[in-house]
Parts: sequence; C-alpha cells; structure tokens
Amino acid sequence: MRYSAFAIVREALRGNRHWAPVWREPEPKPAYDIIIVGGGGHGLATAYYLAKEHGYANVAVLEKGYLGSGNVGRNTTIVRSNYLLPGNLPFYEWSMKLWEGLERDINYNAMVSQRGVLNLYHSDAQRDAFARRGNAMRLHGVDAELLGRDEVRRLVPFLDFENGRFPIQGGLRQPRGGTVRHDAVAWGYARAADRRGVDLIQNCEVTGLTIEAGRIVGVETTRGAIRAKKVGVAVAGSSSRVAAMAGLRLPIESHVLQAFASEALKPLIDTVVTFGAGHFYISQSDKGGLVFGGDIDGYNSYAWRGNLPIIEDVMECAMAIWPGLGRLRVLRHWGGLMDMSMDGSPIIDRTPIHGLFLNAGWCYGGFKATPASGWCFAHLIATGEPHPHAAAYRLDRFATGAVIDEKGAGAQPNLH
Amino acid sequence: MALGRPAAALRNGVTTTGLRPLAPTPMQTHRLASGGFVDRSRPLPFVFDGRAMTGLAGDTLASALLANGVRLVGRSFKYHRPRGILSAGSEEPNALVELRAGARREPNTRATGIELFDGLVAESQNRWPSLHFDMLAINAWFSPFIKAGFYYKTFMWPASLWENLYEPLIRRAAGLGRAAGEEDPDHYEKAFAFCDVLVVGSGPAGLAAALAAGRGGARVILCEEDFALGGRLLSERKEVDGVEGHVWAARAVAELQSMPEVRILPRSTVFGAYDHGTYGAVERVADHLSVPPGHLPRQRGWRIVAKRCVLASGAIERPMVFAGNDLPGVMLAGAVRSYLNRFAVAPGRRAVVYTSGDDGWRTLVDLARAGVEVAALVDTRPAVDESLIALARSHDVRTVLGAEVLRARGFQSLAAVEIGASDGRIERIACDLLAMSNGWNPALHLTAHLGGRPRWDDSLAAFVPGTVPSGMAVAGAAAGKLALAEALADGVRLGSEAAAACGFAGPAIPVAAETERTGSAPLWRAPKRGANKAFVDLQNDVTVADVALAHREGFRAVEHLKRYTTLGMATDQGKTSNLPGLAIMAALSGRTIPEVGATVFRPPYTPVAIGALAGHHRGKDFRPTRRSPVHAWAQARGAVFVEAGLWLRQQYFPRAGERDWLETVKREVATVRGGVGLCDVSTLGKIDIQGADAAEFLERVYVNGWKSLAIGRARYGLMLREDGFVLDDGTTSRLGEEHFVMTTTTASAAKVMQHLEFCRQVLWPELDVQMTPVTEQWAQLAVAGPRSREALRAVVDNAHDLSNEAFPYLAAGEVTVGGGVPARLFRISFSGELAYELAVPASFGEAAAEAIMAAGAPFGIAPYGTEALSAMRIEKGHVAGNELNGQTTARDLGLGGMMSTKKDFVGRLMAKRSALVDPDRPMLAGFRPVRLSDRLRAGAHFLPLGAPASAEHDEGHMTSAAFSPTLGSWIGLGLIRRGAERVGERVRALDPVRGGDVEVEICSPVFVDPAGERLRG
Amino acid sequence: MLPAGRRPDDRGTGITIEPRDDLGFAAVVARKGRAEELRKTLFSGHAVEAPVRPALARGRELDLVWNGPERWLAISSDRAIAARLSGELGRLAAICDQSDALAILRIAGPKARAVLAKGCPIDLHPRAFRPGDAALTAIAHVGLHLWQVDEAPTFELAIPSSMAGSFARWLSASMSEFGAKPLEGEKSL
Amino acid sequence: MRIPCPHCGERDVQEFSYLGDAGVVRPEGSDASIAAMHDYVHLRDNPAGPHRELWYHAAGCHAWLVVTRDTRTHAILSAESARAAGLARRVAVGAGEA
Ligand SMILES: Cc1cc2nc3c(=O)[nH]c(=O)nc-3n(C[C@H](O)[C@H](O)[C@H](O)COP(=O)(O)OP(=O)(O)OC[C@H]3O[C@@H](n4cnc5c(N)ncnc54)[C@H](O)[C@@H]3O)c2cc1C
Ligand SMILES: NC(=O)c1ccc[n+]([C@@H]2O[C@H](COP(=O)([O-])OP(=O)(O)OC[C@H]3O[C@@H](n4cnc5c(N)ncnc54)[C@H](O)[C@@H]3O)[C@@H](O)[C@H]2O)c1
Ligand SMILES: Cc1cc2nc3c(=O)[nH]c(=O)nc-3n(C[C@H](O)[C@H](O)[C@H](O)COP(=O)(O)O)c2cc1C
Ligand SMILES: [Zn+2]
Repeated sequence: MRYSAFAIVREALRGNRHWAPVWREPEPKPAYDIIIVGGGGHGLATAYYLAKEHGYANVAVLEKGYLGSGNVGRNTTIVRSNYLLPGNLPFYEWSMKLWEGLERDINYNAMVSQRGVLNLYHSDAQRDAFARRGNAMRLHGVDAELLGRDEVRRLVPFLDFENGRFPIQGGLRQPRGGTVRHDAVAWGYARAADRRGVDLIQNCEVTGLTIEAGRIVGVETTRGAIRAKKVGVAVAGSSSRVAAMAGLRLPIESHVLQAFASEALKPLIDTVVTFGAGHFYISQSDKGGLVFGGDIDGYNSYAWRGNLPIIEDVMECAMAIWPGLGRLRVLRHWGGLMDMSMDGSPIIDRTPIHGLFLNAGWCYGGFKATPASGWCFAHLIATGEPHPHAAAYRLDRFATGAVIDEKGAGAQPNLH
Repeated sequence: MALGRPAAALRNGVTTTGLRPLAPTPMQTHRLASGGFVDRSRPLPFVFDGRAMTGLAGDTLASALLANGVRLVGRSFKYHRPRGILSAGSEEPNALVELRAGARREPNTRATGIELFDGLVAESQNRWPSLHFDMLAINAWFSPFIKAGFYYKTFMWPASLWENLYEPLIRRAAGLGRAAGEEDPDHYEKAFAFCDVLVVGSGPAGLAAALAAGRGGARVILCEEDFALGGRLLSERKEVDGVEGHVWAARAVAELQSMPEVRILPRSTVFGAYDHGTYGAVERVADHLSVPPGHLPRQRGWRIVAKRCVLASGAIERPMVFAGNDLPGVMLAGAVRSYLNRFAVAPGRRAVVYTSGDDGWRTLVDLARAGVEVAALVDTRPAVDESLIALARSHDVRTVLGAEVLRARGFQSLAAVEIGASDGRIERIACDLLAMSNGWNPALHLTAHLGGRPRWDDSLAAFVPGTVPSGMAVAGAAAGKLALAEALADGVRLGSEAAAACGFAGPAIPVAAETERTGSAPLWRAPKRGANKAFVDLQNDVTVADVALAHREGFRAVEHLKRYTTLGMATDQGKTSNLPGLAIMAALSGRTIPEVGATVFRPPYTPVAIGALAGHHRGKDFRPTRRSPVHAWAQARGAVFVEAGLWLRQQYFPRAGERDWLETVKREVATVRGGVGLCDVSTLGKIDIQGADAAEFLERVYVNGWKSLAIGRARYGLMLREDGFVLDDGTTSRLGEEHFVMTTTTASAAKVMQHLEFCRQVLWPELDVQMTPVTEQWAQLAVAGPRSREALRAVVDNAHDLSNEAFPYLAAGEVTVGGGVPARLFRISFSGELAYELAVPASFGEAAAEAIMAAGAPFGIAPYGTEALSAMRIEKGHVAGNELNGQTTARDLGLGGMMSTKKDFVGRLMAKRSALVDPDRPMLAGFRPVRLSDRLRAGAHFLPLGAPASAEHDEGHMTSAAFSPTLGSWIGLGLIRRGAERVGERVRALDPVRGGDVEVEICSPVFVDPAGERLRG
Repeated sequence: MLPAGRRPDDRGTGITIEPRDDLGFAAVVARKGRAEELRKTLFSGHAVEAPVRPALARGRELDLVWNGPERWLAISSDRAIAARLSGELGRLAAICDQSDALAILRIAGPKARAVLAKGCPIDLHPRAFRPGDAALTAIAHVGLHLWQVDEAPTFELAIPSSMAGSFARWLSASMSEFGAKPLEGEKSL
Repeated sequence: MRIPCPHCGERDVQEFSYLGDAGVVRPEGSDASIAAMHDYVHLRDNPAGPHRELWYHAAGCHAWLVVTRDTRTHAILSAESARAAGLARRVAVGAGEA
C-alpha cells in the first residue's frame, strides 16, 4: 500500500482496518543469491539497493533479533557530512544527498530534518582546525559556515557564553546537517526492500559461515542452514564475532556507547549542537525529548549498557554549555554496541574469502552513513568492485598505512 | 457537589498568576475530619493554575488538589484529553505539572511526588489557552487520522515543507511541559557512599530488611523515594506485631535511627543499578522547600557502592482498560486507599470499586469507613470467597460479580460508569470515583538494569524478578510476595542473609502480621467498543486501537509495538501501561504474555535531573583550572590569559595605549628579538627519568639517539606512536649518567606520561628506569633575546659560568640562583634567539620572575605570552601542536632524518608502511603572501594557482600562521604535497569559510636566522 | 571561593581546615630490584617502615606514604628533604623534590568524612579506612593523595599546587552545609 | 564498574584508563616484520566473553594492570600487575628458548 495523506484519510474513514503489514514474515528459503547478515540500517539499505539498483530480488536479510534492534534503533540520530579527510567526505556527502531524497524514494517519512549541525569551538587553535575542516567541506561541494561567537549566540542564545570554563568562541555549522528519525530509517528501508521481494527474516542468528575451497557457499543459522552465492556482513558491533566464523581477525573492538533521552518538552532547541571542549551533543526529537550523548564508555563490551562515570561526564558537559538543563530530567539511558575501528573510519570491502563481503567499523558515526553504506555495499556485492565513493574504506589500509584518521588519535579505538 | 463541572470550570478557568483576580480560596472540601498523616495544625497555602488553595503539611500536591476538590490537572499528550490523578506514587502517568516559576520552573513534575510546601506554585501543562478550555482538544476529533505512526506515512512532499511547516507544527503540538529556558539557579552535589547492605524501599519488607541487617551490625543504607517512611503501611489499615502498621513502621524507623551504622535517606530514589554493586541514587535535599537555603544543594546525586542490596521496592498496581478509562476520577484502588488513609482525603463522594482480585474489596471497606458512598463493587470474577461478600454486605455495598466496566462517562471528569453484566445487560451507575484494581506488578526495574530478564509467574499473573544482578536480593511485593506477613518475613530473611554475607550475623527477628487474601484473576481483555478511547498508555495517548493497528501492520515484536505506538515511552516509562499493552498484543496475536515478552527496563527508575548528575561541575567548575606558579605575578603584570588544556596561560601582556592584541604581540616579539623577554613556560610537562637503563629507555621511546648525549647537554627529541605517527616532541636533558629530565608539550603531558609508563611497565619491565612527573615542582621561565645572558647573569649565582664557552647552546645543568636556591638552567630556544630556560622551585617562581625583570630592565625586558612565543616559533619553523596533530609523520614535518636506523624504537616499523613514506604526502613548508599586506590564516587549503576550487586540486593546508614583526608580513607553516621540493612555487591559500583567497609563495619553513647563529651566539 | 548563591550554614560547623605549607616532600622511587634494601636503609636511617600497601608510616624526622608500587612520598619538616635523601639513598632510589609541587590541606572534625564523601570515591568509614591508611585518588577531577592522621578524624590531602584553587572551590561549596567558612584564595576563578 | 587494583584495592572505574587487549605481544627487535607489527597494532580477537585487557590506574597508583573481564557481563575474573605479568612472561619465554 502506498503511503500518502490520501491513504491516511481513506483508511481512517474505513476504520483503519485495512492497513497492510509493513513487511512479510517469510520462512527462510533454502538458498538465495545474496544473503545480508544483519537487519540494521546498513543491512536493510544494502538489500534495498541491491534490489532497486542492481535488480537482485532473490535476497534475504537475516537478523538475529527484531529488525532495527541494533544501533540503528538506539543512536542520537545526527546526520551530517562535515568531515575532514578526502577518504570520508565524498562518501558522507553522498549519504547526505541520499537522505535528501530518501523519503520520496522509499515512500516512508523518516523525518529527515535538516535543522543544521553546529560544532562549537573554544580556542583559536580549534577555530583553525574547524576552518580547515570547513574549507575541506567546501572544496568537496559541501555546505559549511564558520561562525563567530555572536553568530552562535544568535542561533543558540541559551548556551553559557558568560561563565563557561571553556568559553564558546564560535562554531562550525553545516546547515544541511540535522537529524533523522532512527527507527523510521530501519522500517522504511525494510518496507521498501520487502516490497521489492527481499526476504526479511527476523529472529534468525547467523552462527556459522560455510566456506568451501576459500569461497562462501552459505550460512548456518538458528533457523537452519541457508545457501548463498554471496554473503554481505553488516552487523556493526558484532562484526568481530561474525568475522571470526570465517577465521578473520579485524582491526575492530566492540565498545559501548550510551545515549540519553529527556522527558518530552515544548520546543527548546531547533538545531544540533556539539560541545568542543568535551564529549557532548544534543538535539530535540520531534516528540519533544532532548536526545543527547557523549563519549564511549571506553572498554570492550558486549553488554549493551554502560556505567555511571560516562553518564556523569555527559551531564557535566551538558551543564557546562547549557546550565538551563539542570532541572530537566533524564528519562532513559541506554547503550549500543559500537564497532570501533582502529582509525575511526569504516570498512566496506571484500574479504580474503571469495564472495564474503564486509561492512563494518562504523564507530559512533554510522547512522548518518546508512544510505550511502547500503548504496556502496550493494554496489560492491553486485559488481565485485568498490564504489568510487567508498574506495578508501579498504581492509588493507591498516597494513599499508592509508588510514583515515579524522581525529589523529592513532590506532586506539577508544580514542576515536 | 460540582467537582470540575464545566460551568464551574469555565468560571475558574484562570491560567496565569496575577493577570486576573484570584478565585476565592476554596475549602478543603474533600479533607476527612480525622486520620491520616497530615498535620492539621500546619496549613500550607499553594497556588495551582492561579487558584489559591490550602493543603496540609504531609500532603503531596496531588493529595492537596484532591482535598480541594480539584480533579482535572492536565491534558494528554496527543489528543489533549482531560486528565486527573491516577495514582499516589511515582508511577503517575497523568498528573504532570509545571512546578515553580521563572528560572526554577520544572516541567513534567508528578503531582503525586511533590511534597507540598508553603507557597508552592504549579501550573497545568500542554493546554491552550486554559486547562478547562483547550483548543487542541480538537485533536481528539481527528484521532482516527492521527493514529500510531501516522506521521511515517505522510508529509513526504515536497521535501522542504517538512522543516518549514510540518515539523514545526508537530513539534509545537508535541512535548509536554515548558522548560524554564533560563540558567538553573540552584546548586547540586554529588556524593559517594559505601555500605554492606543497601535497602531500596522503606515499606514493611525494606524496614524489616534494614532492621535485620542493622541489628547484626552491618553498615546499612536505606533509601526511600518518598518523604515519609513506611511504604504501603502508611496507606493500608493493617496490623503488624499487634499495632497499626504505621506505628510499627515508626518504631522501626526510630530503632534504625538509633543505630550508628545505619543511614536513612528519605526523598532518595535509587534510580539505577550499575556494575559491581554500584547504584545511582538521587536525593531531593531541598525540593520540599520553596528555595534551597544557600548552604544546601537542591539535589544530590549519590553513587552508592554496596556489597549487598535488598530490593524492597514494592509493587505497582495495574489499571483496567476500557473506553473513557482516562477520565479524571478513574483511579487505582491502592491510590484511593492512600488518599483515604495516608492523606485523609476523599478522592470522590460516590464511588464504584472495580476489581479483578481480593485487593479491591479492601478499598470498599476503607471508602465506607471514610464516609464515601460506595455505589457498587464490580468484580470481574464470577465467584469470590464468601467472606468478601459478607464484608460488602456488612458495609451495605451492592456487589456485581462476573461483570465488567464497559465505559466511563463524563465531560471533564467521571460522572458514571457503564457496567456490562455477564448476562449482557448494561447498567449505568452514577459515580465520581472509580477505584480499579487489576492486580499488581512487582517493581522489579532495578533487577533488570544489568540485562537481567524478568520471569513470568503464572500464579501471580505478573512478571517477577528473573536473573538479578549479583549481590542483589529482592524482598516483599517487589518479589511478588504481596501479602504483608510474607513481605515482612521476606525482608527479615533477606536482610539478615545480606548482612551475614558481609560478616554480620544478627539475631532472628520475628514479625507477625495478620494473614490476608491476595487472590486475583486479572482481566486482560478490553471491551470491544470504544477502542479509540480505551487508553493503554495514558500519558502517550496509546489506545487499544493503536495496539491493534500495530498488530495489523506487523509491529508485533514487543519492541516494535513499543516503538511504533510509543507505548511505555513517556515519562512514567509505562509503569502502569506496559503490561496491559502486552496483554492486548498477546490476545491479538494468539500468544501468551510471556511469549510476547517485556520491553527492556532501563535506568533511571524515575527521571533524574541533569543537574544532580553533574553536581558541582558546571560553569567555571566544570573542570579544574591549572594555574602556573607565576600566575598571580603575570596577572599583576596585566596578562591576558588563555585556556591551554586545563591550564591558563599568559597570552599577551597589553600595555596602555596599545590598540589591539596584534600591536601588543608585535611589541613583545620585537622586544625579544631586539633585547630580552621573559615567558612563563611552566606548563610544559616535565618528567624526571632515572635509572641504569634510563638512556636505553629513551633510545626506545624517541626516534633519535640518546646514549651519546653528554651529561650537561640537552637534545630535541621526537616520539612516535606505535602506529608510526608523531606523538609528541620536546627537549630532554641529561643531568647525570643515569638521570634525565624530559619535557613534553603542555597538551600531551599526561598522555605522554601514560605512554612512558606503558613502555616501562608493560613493554620493557626488565629495564631499570624510574620516572616521576615533576611539572608541578618547577616554575620554568624562558629568558630569550640577545641580551638574555646579561639579564640572567644578575640572577644566577656567580659561581656558575654562563659564558658561551662554558654554557653553550643546548647546555643544561643544575645551578643556584638568588644566593643558593637550587635551580636548573637549560640553554634551549623556541624563539630562535639566544635563550635560556630557568627552572626554579615553584614557590620561588614569582621571585625569580621579578628578579629577572629587574635584571633585564636595563635591556628593556618585557614579559611575553603565548602569542608572541607562537609567532617566533613560526618564524623559526618549529613545529607545535598544530603540526603535531596526530596525522603527521616525522617525515611530513621534515624531521625524517632524526629517525635512527640503528635501533628499534616505538613506531619504527609502522612508520615504514608504504602510505607513510609516499613521496606525495603533504610535507612541511613555509608560506609567505605574494602581496605583502595579505593576511594568512591557519586552516586555509592550498591549491595550484588557477586551479578551480575543488577537492581534486587540494594539496594540503596551512597549519599555523602569524604576523611576523621581524619580516613585516604574515607568514605561515603548512603541509603541502611534496612541500620540500617546491620552494619558490606559488599557490593559492584558499579559505572559503572566511572568504580568504591569497596567493602565497612556498618557502623554507625557517624564516628567521636559518643558520641558527643567533641561538648559538 | 563559593559559587554564586551559596553561603555557609550559619549554625556552626563540624569541620576545620588548615593548610600546611611548612613541609618538605620528596618522591622516593626504588631502583630496580632494590626496594627491600631501600626499605631497610630507610628503616635504619629514619626508623620508618616503608609501607608496602597504601599507608602512611611515621619515622624519625621523616614520614613515608605509599605512592605506588615500590615508590613513596617522603614528608618531613625539613624543606630540603629531597637533597638529604638523595645523599643518603642515591644508589637505591631515584629521589625528586616535590616540596613545591604539593599543597597540603588538613581536614578535621566530625564532618570531615561527610565533606570528603562529596567527591572522594574511596570508603573512608572507620571500618574501611583507619589512621595511617592512605590512598591515591581523584576528588572533583583533581588527582591527589590523602591519608588519615587520627581518629578525630583528621585527614591530610596532598593536592597538586596548580589545582589547589579549583580544589578549594569544591571544598568550600561542599563544606558550606556544615557551616565552614569558604577558603580564601584566588578570587578570579 | 569496580576494578580490584592489586595495589590499591577495589576502585571505581573512573580512576582508570583503558588500552585494550593484553594478549597481543609487541614484536621486538630489528628483525620484526611490518606484517607482525601490523597484527600487533591493529588486529584484535575482540571476544564476547573473558578478555585479558590492559588498564592503567591513572588516578591511583599509576600501575598498568592486566584485568580479565567478561565483556558480556563485565564480571571481573582477575586483576594483576602488568609489570609482574610481563616479567613472568619474559622469564617463560627465556626458558622456552633455552
Ligand atoms: C548511542 C549511539 C549513538 C549514536 N549516535 C549516532 C549519531 O548521532 N549519528 C550517527 O551517524 N551514528 C550514530 N551512531 C552510530 C550508528 O548508530 C551505527 O554506526 C549504525 O547504526 C551501524 O549500522 P547498522 O545500523 O547497520 O547497525 P545495527 O543496527 O547495529 O545493525 C546490525 C544488526 O546485525 C544484527 N546481528 C548481529 N550479529 C548477527 C548475527 N550473527 N546474525 C544475524 N544478525 C546479526 C544485530 O542484531 C543488528 O540488528 C550511534 C550509535 C549509538 C549506539
Ligand atoms: N494484598 C495485595 O494484593 C497487595 C498487593 C501489593 C502490595 N501489598 C502490600 O504492600 C506491602 C508490600 O511491602 P513492600 O515493603 O514490599 O512494599 P511497599 O510498597 O510497602 O514499599 C516499597 C517502598 O519502596 C519505595 N521505592 C520503590 N522504588 C524505589 C526506589 N527505586 N528507590 C527508593 N525507594 C523506592 C516506595 O516508595 C515504597 O515506599 C505490604 O504492606 C502488602 O500488604 C498488598
Ligand atoms: C532518538 C531516540 C529517542 C528516544 N526517545 C525515547 C523516549 O522518548 N522515551 C523512551 O522511553 N525511550 C526513548 N528512546 C530510547 C528507547 O526506548 C530505547 O531505550 C533505545 O532505543 C534502546 O533500546 P533498548 O532500551 O530496548 O535496548 C529513544 C531512543 C532514541 C534513539
Ligand atoms: Zn592502583
């Protein structure tokens, strides 16, 4: 059923009794042309673009829990393409472009909200580093504005400009950045993929990769063995575990990142703000909750939850830039499993196993990448060749040194 | 009786304080004449929606409103339906208000948890223009069009209208209360606490547990979110040990207070369980006062570390789902008993009790005792125990068995209920209060915060704690032990077990309580009719029809159900709504409730103020400020300070008459280059390194050689990370055969120390190396300029020969100053001039600075700051933080030659990776504007002349720029592809974000004194 | 030293604060494999048993606080203690003068624990922490060294000099509940 | 989390900083290969389960520790001095060579 205002009126008048399921719940077939492991944003987008751009219909997405149960359903929803390095910029800008047309493409309102992303700077050196980044963006055709203190004050007057420990001096703003409704991305891609014949199989955990003579031929799952000509792995925080099934060790650690939602409030902040002298970023969801987060907890974890030190750190940062938050309350906090790569940038590449492809290393920034990741991963799987926008995301870059280290933090994932 | 009737309501529909005359203070029309734990001698005036009223000490805002006959307190989230008070605790979904005013306004505050104080001001929220007449109530008419998830299906065309029209509209309609929008004027604190046994909840189970553990001598902390201790004992008329329950509780509290190792924290919610016995709690220290006194924080965030925890958090009563179940006047039966027994308030005049278990019948008795007319008791069960029937009869209450409430009727509050009997007859009973009870859910939230999954208990028809965090035990109603006697016994047992596990065995405590009936057969079904008005989640306006829609559309997984309908996502986190929602989904999909499963419980148990979690650390106290030992001296000299990490450094020293910082900096540079200047460099990291293997250690951590460094000499060193990129640089001096002092950059001092400790302890534990950070011990002053030797001569004791021969460039040694003060002198230069750094014990720093100033006065000495320092280091082509940005290699910085080929060192191999030795990498070069007046800016990108401004022509970027007073123009350092080979070439320095586009010439990075004659002079 | 809007309780105090600036400190780090010999030498020279756990040991003209594995902080009324120890122990230990690196605050009185609990992540309850016990930790983001002197209780805190002002602000705010007057100090924070 | 520092006792995780896998061993000496070093610097088992990992008691005794912790539950199975562990390993390796 096509979604539209008309459909809503029509169905309401019919008592809302005729809405169709957003996806089928098929039994797994014995074999597929392509299996995507992981029903997160990236896996679902990959399946959709495989079907739409490359004409593959015999595709399955295998998800161990419910669709969207991973990081796609638990992130702070920030999308932006304000990157520095040439390995990243074209890719994230392509993602931005896909976001801009996404809803009409998939006929689902994912609430792509280009409300702007403002990164605050607090020193001259940081201003110059932001200028470097803003200039890189502009050279790549990406929108960027370097704002002074007064311009920032006009945008977000409620921040602490008077008493801050690290006074706000200005900000780098990407007006086209913003937020996207996290769950809607998963559901929208899922529905769109399903409508193109992709089998979405929930509660189906991949427990083994079947490899014959150096080539992948299928997967073992909790719902039985399934054959496949090609397998694409897009399991974010579980990347190392799935790769281990093929005997691969990855330049990845899994860390927990927490996020927070406040009680719902009338509109308070209409852009995304990040603190430059600590780890903190905040926006307000359309439902009214402030959505915010900070640094990763900083240790390997598969526990899907974090601890108090980071919680307190996030709140201190919150109060440091916005002391008006003091009486507002945290409603819920949760954690996701981050696939932290050694240079902080993703991997979209072939593996040494024929027919086995890897999409991983998204760290805490892969939500914004969802459309481009799906697009480029689909391209790679379908054609066997990397998509030009993702050509730098190679697995061997750590061996060659062609790393993409935006922060210059080095090979220590808990610093990216 | 005109409880919230339309006419009265409109008459009183005043919303803003002060604008209109206040309505006359109504009487506490619903206050009972006797009983309860309110202090009738302490009336407390308060204002709700501009109406002045009076409550009593011991009231909550909710009980005070009810006492005043107020029933309508808010509007619902989406449909703006009138909402009243459902509960008497922190599970409240409806009665949310904006508490206080001005900068202290707290939106979404549960009236049921607000302890009444003198002068309290609150307003209803999410309504316009007034609570009684709310324009957006029209949303309810559109409810078929705005069902769960409707927004995912529309608003897609045209794209730009989303941000410009739809989203702003949605955002304005959504949300609940309004934030103050001002800086929070109150203070917060954090605190740590440690105990053997943490008891959460002060109901009978919690008190018994605390007593048992406390009598054994254990260190106990008892946290209770309420301001009154006693839990349900304050709300129920039950006996313990032969006395009324509340009396027993008061005695227990008194005994606990007498125990030195027991700490009772009332008004303190344990909001989360974290790893290894750490619990988060928030104490509302001063929320019951109108303004916190200056010596107290408003709230305090606790991190409690407990060896054992007894969770005695009680149970939360479940509502029934039927059309109109959200009307003010529809209440949980247990809450009705709380209002009657604890607060001495009759929440209605004519009540119907609606129950699926024995518990409801207790309500009947309490209502009747309080003089509230009970029109009927409706039990969904076709048959109940004879004793219950007798009980009803004794109070002359009509009972209807095997029946259901089909619908609640009323305009802005309850006026009647429609009862459907088992034979299909429908009867309408007028009433203004419906007390409903559908069984209880253990408040097991904290058991699940670490990933534990609750378990379904068929006999209780509820989820009970499944796997619990290690060290935690669950007692009383929280464990499904609903009967008082059981709860008490459970508390005693688990309290003493917990204490015993910590080595404190106590005597057994027998506590007796009457037995009671707790039978229940919860009703999960919702009546067929009115699904659009039968609310599952009262706060987020999720109806039975929404759950059905989610089912129809495939959102059947419990987490999908939650996310699609927002069931359980409101400020109450579904404490009363989740289970009814699951039950309806289970019925729709032909599964059992445990098959549907529960959503994940997450902290906090109830919402926690951000301020309380931040504590003291805001404003200037966000992070410590580090001050150099000569800070006050510099301040007196007029320094302007700048943040450098945690440090405050002196940026420049303006003089009267100087127009701007640049003029000051020019003067400071000129002073150094022409005479002598003084700069505080105390913030650089300093590490004392000793031991037989100290030189070997340096060999391994630096790229260059150290064994050959003579005693009394300093050397510039460069450190890599193991991945081959530059970590840090600095000079290290050899003070003795086995003694070095290393300096690091200010920014990286801690990082480098940690790295060196890693190398020493983990990589090469066999080396004999001792390291001590000594940054804090020394004040270090750079004295630079052609006259620096002369200036220093007057400060350094005469015994030390400072001549160029005796103390040449890169000499280092221990000296004395000012007549015997031990000091260290280094002949090193960042500015490129003849220069020294003098280190004196920090407490002599200011004296030394003054002495140098005095000695340098004849040569025109002036203090200079980081700006001048930076300008001079750029003139000299010295790299600093902008170049050591973690992305550069030694080669990139023109320092590749320093990398020894004769030894292993950290980063050696990875620096050889092909991409790191690619000749096309950007390399350090100098830049000067072709048009001398052009300004250079760090952050500009380099492009070939004439090339279009696009990424494929990007060749690198300007890392540092400064005005060079020496050259009379701006100069820069930068990284540009094959930089070293391109000296003389011109390129564009493009800075679109600041509108800059300057033609620059690539030059050597050393602008001043390339031969280094000055610093050797 | 108090955040705006805070003032001490005027109903008296349960706490006293006393800065001590008359002491000398030296870091004493055992050379590899010489820790035992070093401890023996310290014992014979100063009658102090260098602790092998987080504790403070009193000796003749010299107290030693454990400062990490095989390292100690020597405290003495002699401001030149580092130079003296270098002479005595040079072979056995690396000695660094820290006399100017640390500011010592003595916090005493019945409310001392309650004040420290507002930032100290260590259990200072008498059952867990006794006179003579010491700890390295961080309070209010300031890394420091603390030890208990007596049962009053009296604690001494060795705070990095550069952060003493920030620490004093935290302490002043934390003490106000108990009536203690804010500490004097840098006004310009 | 509470990390039992073998020197200081059990302390809040806030006092520590983390480096990751303690199982990887730095290839030493001039004949070590880039490939081996790449493996050491970048590749990780990243197990879901017990994990030997390096922690630094930054706000405490400044000792590096090897902590064995279950990454699924965060339960800590052991904590020892990294220096002692390193020395023991050296001895073991030395013995192996002999
Ligand atoms: C708290 C938080 C905040 C974040 N904030 C942002 C942000 O603001 N902006 C941004 O751009 N990014 C953000 N991110 C990062 C972003 O969410 C992720 O990088 C991105 O979602 C990862 O891609 P994904 O959606 O495919 O992953 P996921 O949604 O995690 O998908 C992986 C899926 O694989 C499944 N799976 C795993 N193992 C198996 C198996 N063996 N068999 C079958 N299925 C399996 C999982 O169940 C999961 O559903 C944040 C992340 C978190 C946790
Ligand atoms: N007959 C029945 O069907 C039935 C059903 C439910 C309860 N009860 C009665 O309830 C009582 C059960 O005793 P109990 O002690 O187990 O529970 P309780 O409800 O008496 O006490 C629980 C206490 O814990 C507090 N609390 C909850 N979560 C907290 C948190 N996170 N932090 C701080 N405080 C928190 C609550 O405010 C409450 O005071 C008995 O009196 C029993 O008769 C009876
Ligand atoms: C952007 C965003 C907004 C959220 N807003 C709310 C909210 O208003 N209420 C709520 O209960 N949870 C909210 N959540 C949290 C989810 O309930 C949930 O905790 C999160 O998706 C992680 O899933 P889990 O807790 O089931 O593991 C939000 C999550 C995200 C990502
Ligand atoms: Zn330690």
